[in-house]
Amino acid sequence: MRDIHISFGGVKAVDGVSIDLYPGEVVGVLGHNGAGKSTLIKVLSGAYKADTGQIIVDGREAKIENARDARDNNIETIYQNLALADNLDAAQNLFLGREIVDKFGFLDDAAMEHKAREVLHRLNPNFHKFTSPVSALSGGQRQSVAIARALLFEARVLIMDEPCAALGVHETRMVGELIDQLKRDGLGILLISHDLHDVFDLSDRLHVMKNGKLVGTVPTKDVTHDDVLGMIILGKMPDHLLHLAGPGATNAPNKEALQ
Amino acid sequence: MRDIHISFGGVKAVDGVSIDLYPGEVVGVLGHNGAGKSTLIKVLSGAYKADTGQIIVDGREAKIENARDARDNNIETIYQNLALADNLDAAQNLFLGREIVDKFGFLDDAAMEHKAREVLHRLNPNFHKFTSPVSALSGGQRQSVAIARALLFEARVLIMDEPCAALGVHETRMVGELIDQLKRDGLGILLISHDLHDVFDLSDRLHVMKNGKLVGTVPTKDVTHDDVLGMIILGKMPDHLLHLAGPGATNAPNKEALQ
Amino acid sequence: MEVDRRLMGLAVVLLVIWIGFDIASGGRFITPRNIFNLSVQTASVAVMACGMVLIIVTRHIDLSVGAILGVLAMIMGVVQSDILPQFLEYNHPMTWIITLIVGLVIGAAIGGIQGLAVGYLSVPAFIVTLGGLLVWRGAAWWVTQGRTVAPLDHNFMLLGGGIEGTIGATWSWIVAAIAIVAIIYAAIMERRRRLSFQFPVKPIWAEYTNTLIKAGLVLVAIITLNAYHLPERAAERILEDRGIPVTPENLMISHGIPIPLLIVALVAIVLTIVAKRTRFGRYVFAMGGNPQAAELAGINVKRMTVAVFALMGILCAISAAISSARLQSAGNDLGTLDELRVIAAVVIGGTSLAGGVGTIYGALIGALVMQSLQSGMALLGVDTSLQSIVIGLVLVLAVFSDKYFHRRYSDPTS
Amino acid sequence: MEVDRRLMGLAVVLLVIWIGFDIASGGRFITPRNIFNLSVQTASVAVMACGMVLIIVTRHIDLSVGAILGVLAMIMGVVQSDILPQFLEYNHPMTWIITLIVGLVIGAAIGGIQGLAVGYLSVPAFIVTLGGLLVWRGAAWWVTQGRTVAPLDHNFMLLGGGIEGTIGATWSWIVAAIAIVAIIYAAIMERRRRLSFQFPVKPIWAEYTNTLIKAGLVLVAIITLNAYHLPERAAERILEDRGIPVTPENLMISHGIPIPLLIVALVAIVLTIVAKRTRFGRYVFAMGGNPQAAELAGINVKRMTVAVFALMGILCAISAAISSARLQSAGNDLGTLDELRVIAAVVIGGTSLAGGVGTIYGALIGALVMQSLQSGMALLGVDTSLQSIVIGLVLVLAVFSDKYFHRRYSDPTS
Amino acid sequence: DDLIVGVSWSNFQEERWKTDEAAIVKALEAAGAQYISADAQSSPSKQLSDIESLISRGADALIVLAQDSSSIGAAVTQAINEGIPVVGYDRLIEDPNAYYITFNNKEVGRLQAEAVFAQQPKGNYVFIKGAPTDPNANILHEGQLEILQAAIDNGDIKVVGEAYTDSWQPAIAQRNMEQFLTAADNKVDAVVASNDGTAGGVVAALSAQGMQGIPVSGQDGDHAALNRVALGTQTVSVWKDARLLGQRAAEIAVELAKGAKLGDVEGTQDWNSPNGVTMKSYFLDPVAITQNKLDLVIDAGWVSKDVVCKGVESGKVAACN
Ligand SMILES: Nc1ncnc2c1ncn2[C@@H]1O[C@H](COP(=O)(O)OP(=O)(O)OP(=O)(O)O)[C@@H](O)[C@H]1O
Ligand SMILES: Nc1ncnc2c1ncn2[C@@H]1O[C@H](COP(=O)(O)OP(=O)(O)OP(=O)(O)O)[C@@H](O)[C@H]1O
Ligand SMILES: O[C@@H]1[C@@H](O)[C@H](O)OC[C@H]1O
Ligand SMILES: [Mg+2]
Ligand SMILES: [Mg+2]
Repeated sequence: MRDIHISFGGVKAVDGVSIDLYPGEVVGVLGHNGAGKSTLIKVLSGAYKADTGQIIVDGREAKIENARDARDNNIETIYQNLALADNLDAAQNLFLGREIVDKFGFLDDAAMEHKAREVLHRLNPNFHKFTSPVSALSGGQRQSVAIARALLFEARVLIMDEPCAALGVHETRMVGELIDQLKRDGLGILLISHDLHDVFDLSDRLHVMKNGKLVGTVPTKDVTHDDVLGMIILGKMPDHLLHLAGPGATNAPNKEALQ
Repeated sequence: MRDIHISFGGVKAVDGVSIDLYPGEVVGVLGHNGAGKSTLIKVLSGAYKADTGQIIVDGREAKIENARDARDNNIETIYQNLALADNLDAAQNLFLGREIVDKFGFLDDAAMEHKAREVLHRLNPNFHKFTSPVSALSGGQRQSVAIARALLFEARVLIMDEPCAALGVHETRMVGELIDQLKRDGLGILLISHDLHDVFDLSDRLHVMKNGKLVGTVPTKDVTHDDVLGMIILGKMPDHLLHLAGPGATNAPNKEALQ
Repeated sequence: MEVDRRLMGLAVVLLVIWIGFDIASGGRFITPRNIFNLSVQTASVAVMACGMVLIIVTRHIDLSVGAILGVLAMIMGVVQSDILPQFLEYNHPMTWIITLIVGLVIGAAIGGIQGLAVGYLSVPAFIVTLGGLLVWRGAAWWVTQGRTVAPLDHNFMLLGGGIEGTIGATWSWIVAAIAIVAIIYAAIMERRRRLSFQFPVKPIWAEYTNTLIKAGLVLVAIITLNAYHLPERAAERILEDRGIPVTPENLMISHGIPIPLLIVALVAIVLTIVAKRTRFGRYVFAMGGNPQAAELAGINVKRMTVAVFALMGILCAISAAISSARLQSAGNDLGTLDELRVIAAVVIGGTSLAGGVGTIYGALIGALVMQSLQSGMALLGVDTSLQSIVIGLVLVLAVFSDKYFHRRYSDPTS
Repeated sequence: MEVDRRLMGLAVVLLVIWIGFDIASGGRFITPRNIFNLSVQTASVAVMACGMVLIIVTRHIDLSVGAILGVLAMIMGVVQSDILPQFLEYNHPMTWIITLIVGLVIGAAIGGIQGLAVGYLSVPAFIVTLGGLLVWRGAAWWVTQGRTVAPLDHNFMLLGGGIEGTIGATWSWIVAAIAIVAIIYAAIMERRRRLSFQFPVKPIWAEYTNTLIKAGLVLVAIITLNAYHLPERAAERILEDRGIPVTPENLMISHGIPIPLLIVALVAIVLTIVAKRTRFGRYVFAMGGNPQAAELAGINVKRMTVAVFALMGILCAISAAISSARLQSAGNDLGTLDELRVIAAVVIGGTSLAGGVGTIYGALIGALVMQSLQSGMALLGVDTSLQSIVIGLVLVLAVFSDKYFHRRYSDPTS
Repeated sequence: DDLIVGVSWSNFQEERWKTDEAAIVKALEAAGAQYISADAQSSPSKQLSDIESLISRGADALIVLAQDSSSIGAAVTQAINEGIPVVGYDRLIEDPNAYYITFNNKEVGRLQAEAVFAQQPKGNYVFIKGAPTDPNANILHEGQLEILQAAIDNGDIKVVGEAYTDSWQPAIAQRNMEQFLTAADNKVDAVVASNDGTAGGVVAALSAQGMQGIPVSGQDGDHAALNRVALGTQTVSVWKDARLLGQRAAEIAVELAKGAKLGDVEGTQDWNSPNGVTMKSYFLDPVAITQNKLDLVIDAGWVSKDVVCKGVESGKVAACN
């Protein structure tokens, strides 16, 4: 993504951010609340249209104007607020938009339920409510469904916006394992999270944002928790890391406040 | 709370749980996703009515049938899904149901905005969007508003259902400090969280639930992360802790699965 | 299962109403004749109700169906009475077909235009169809400057289910046989499928009872309709026309299934399959549950919206044919207030105005409940204004009791 | 500020309509006489629209307002024409007061009952008020078995703004003066308050312009209404009654503010204050934004719902008085289709059917837009059915352009 | 300056009003006056606004077809205040300042009943009356009873159903008729319907029971109704040549607009309304059109022969040969 700008009625939510993601890599996106993380990835997933900026997939500029375009580019997203159809059950949500049909073109619900049980079991062995509408699930159960949904299809890019926020300790661990495996399968993963432990465990590189701008990009192995905390809070690269900085980075404190 | 039962169309979401909370104490509630934590506290906050069981406040049985009753008992809640009126701005949400009025009984919006700025600043210094509807806020910003709302009023019992799930690192830290301070002010706080670090830092005692039942109650200082993890996942007290167990505890693995 | 129980409740309500009216009217309500009439009177609203289920499930509403019915009836009236007779002879067998096709196409177009405004311009359906109500009602007047079109084509009028607009005894039996075979076949297939994945299935006796009840209902219905004979004068005339001697036995000509009822059945079956077994139907429900989620799942919500409204327009055309054929003329105020009847039927049938939940067969029963009340009270000679009071109250009560007996454990915090 | 801009757009639309019609009608539209008529014709719908804003903001809808208006008009008609004359002499000064009180009380009761069903029985407002539409329209017929009640009490008829139903030139000036003082006072107080908390304020010139525009509008309105004189014959009759010599000067009697317009202004001001400056209003908006959150914040959502619907009922009573007084009779079909007009006015005025957003003054302008279109086309002699087509289209267009020009940056994932 | 005559129509639901309108327009043209009009779409409130706008548009005289006779007063007062004369058209407006021109409605009722009675002097009768808000409905019914009351009293005729038809709507008439048929087990021998629209609804209900052919009355000479008369499914349509009524009303309006007093109009008679108001009135005479008199309407150019005879077997009806 190159030089993405997007503003809401005067407020610059994302202001000239560029990030890269390569196959088989997990990139963490960090930043304070309201930094613009979700807004940024919504541009990539087709939920928002950027005011300016480009998205380049495999060296070619991709036009992503809606969720269908993103999907055509094999980009799959887990949204912070999950985006489930509350009246449908877990299996129906999992396959929404990509239902299994029989030879006459009719839905094959049994096959879908079967597959859903398989996938969800890998994520959350405690999960049994396959036939209740997802509105009857707990916060974490809903999140499991959203994650399973994204895993089910072979995407090349997976965007995860705080996927573990509502998950229990054990469930979080299982998701961590999954991410590792997907990475080995060659997916590129964009992971937004506030949990430094998780992010350090899982990601290869880190992007830090503040007030809509990119503070800097650093390889995870070269930095400490405190370095990153400094970047999030102060909005500048620590001096001893300046040599790692990507092109958009600066160590001048970010002055423009939002609004 | 004594022996609370509540089931949804046959599913026992909370099944005979009793917990205590004393002034000046922070009690953590832990458990896997769908364990029944949110359902349990919603009984206390008046959002659900328990099928059976009692709530005792100051030694007297309290009848809590709706949010107003809870408030009359000085119980204040931060819900997992925040429960904000999306079309109102931060200040209006903060004071909802307890507006400041002038001597003629008219709303004093200026005074409310003034107070709101004060409170939110303590929680999240980056927050400036006082006059946009909260629907235009980021996930974490909304959570800050929900927390501020609960803090604003002098409750004696504060229930927090995953208050930091969407918060940034720095913001989470500030909430931690606030909880400490409130505890010193003599509030009783019920804290649901999946973040063991936070819970261990903040709480005095821990309740662990599994599949709607209470696994056990332990003083935080006497247990390790691994002890608690074991309780969450296996649903039984570690043998060496059995002497700490409350009356509802058992180390027999919890057999009934939900559904 | 949930839905079945709810449906049972509704069926019980219907039964109570029928028995009540039967007693009050001294046995005049549950007679082959009245059941026949009831089915014909319900048909037009029932057809539209099937489409309205989908509209409401997608969280929309269509207040314009009555007006669309009106304008389509006028157009079809003019086509068959004023335009086609210039090319085809009077009562030519192609007349009704061409007329119907014109109606269906224009109906789809009208619905589609409204769908475009809802889907692509994001104007709330309430507003679009409120505007539509005014526009199409006005347009209905324009077609003939308010003149009522009559008489209609003879074949076309059969769609209204008059004396000749039925399929007779023999064909009725054939239809019944096909329906029963289909019911049994579907039950077997469904069970096999679930077993093949080792999912839990209902006990076998439950399957038997279930299937038996459904097949039994079909049988009872056909027997009833076949038990209703043509009025003597009409039978005489038909026998004379056909040159058959007029004897008491020959005079006993069964009505059988009225054509409008057949149409309703077809529409309901097709739409039930669409709703439950096709992607289209699944997307309709997903849009109702969470339109944003549906869009993010790659569903083209806008195009779906157009399709759903166009479908509604097509159904309005069918209803327009039924009701103008029944009235044997097309007046520009045909369908007035039908939007309210249709919506009421759908909601009584358990469809939630909040979207995401609803069934076609529920709507059918809802329509039948409404019409039974109306016909029953008319039979008892209840004053029209009192009738409307009773219907208003029953509407509220029906929805209330449905809510009350089937409340979900809804989370007050979300 | 946001709302102000939106409102400006609407005001511009209104202006364009007025000027357009004025040109097309050869200067017959923007005349004191037509403005006067317009204000009287709009009054009944405008009063109900003020209440409907609150209903829709709470995510409900009221389809029964027209029918409630009908039944209340009939009841008030019977009270003043059939019942009270048994006790009071004809045209007794208490007659209209008692009549009005009866209407208001019954209106509140009817609205309250519907609110109970919505709030406490959780039946969707759409259904409750659809039922209500049938019930109250039926009830309206029952009051006199369909007979139209006439003539009405003389004082009561003044509420309709006929020849004598105005406050005359002098009082009109007094009202204008009060209004202008209030406008200036409010502006000063608001500014002081914000400054005292060191919040940002508008530049002083903006405050001046703003206040000047508002005061100017009041002035222009009063001047226009005072420029409309009674028809000669009526003036003659009045002069003769009062024993004043009939000279050309004396014959120039100004209408001034018609009483219905005064009522609308009062209702709108009171409700604006309620909506913006009281807890009640704040809770109404909170319920619209998120009813569950409102309930959890300790707001008694059920009771609020009853109150909002009862208020709507009271406003229906006021509208019923205005429209029956204007028609000088009470017929059982009074108010037919008013629900649509009222809802259309409210939505054109920028209130969102999704709840949580809306303004009273927007609804007033919306009502004026609708009525201007109707009166304007009538003035041009446009065919009625074409009129309804145009109004339908404008309704959709108005909402569309409002959406289009003021789209919020809404999050497609939530 | 041209005279302007404004006409306020209650609606155009009955086919006849279009004919009335054409006649008025033609007569006004002949008199060099301009025609403006408004359609109240069955709403009394709209009719009031309509009349206000007709006045605004500069009408010098008004012709008013009232939707609701009790609600029309406000509008008429406004016009009279402005010095604009009002002609109550076809339906009574009980205001002595207004002129009243109509067909003799009692006579219409009598003709309807006579035709039905002639075919079916005994048996079960149903009365489908007009709109309750239209004074004509009751006047017609009075006329009908004048003919039938004796037979009702001596038991030859039994009334098995009687209902008003809101707004004269055919669909409502059909529903009422269906209900009477079911309640009487089809034992109905004759129907006195008050106009052709309602008769259409009645015939539809009858033919659903194969009972078309029993005597049914109507009025207005609607084309579809005349066709029914030819087909034998309707017995009589009382024909009120709307062209005459329209023409006369237009002439009177122009005369009044030029300043004539109500009483000056030629042919005016004083008539006492049901509520005892003395009205300046003008009455025209209706003609009963039965199958053997269809040539009257055809010859008068009211309707063409192929419209009347659509679907009629050749040789059965004289007028169609
Ligand atoms: N729909 C919207 N309308 C207006 N402003 C918005 C909207 N969505 C987000 N914003 C603003 O844009 C900025 C960035 O929001 P975003 O949701 O991207 O933050 P984030 O980094 O994801 O925060 P969090 O960690 O809290 O999820 C915030 O200031 C927010 O208030
Ligand atoms: N409204 C409801 N209807 C039916 N079942 C429900 C409802 N709400 C919760 N449940 C079920 O009750 C159980 C407990 O849910 P609860 O929300 O209390 O879990 P939790 O411990 O808060 O989980 P999490 O950590 O995911 O928030 C779950 O199995 C859930 O599916
Ligand atoms: O001619 C009839 C007229 O007299 C009556 O008033 O309204 C209905 C018409 O059919
Ligand atoms: Mg975010
Ligand atoms: Mg929870």
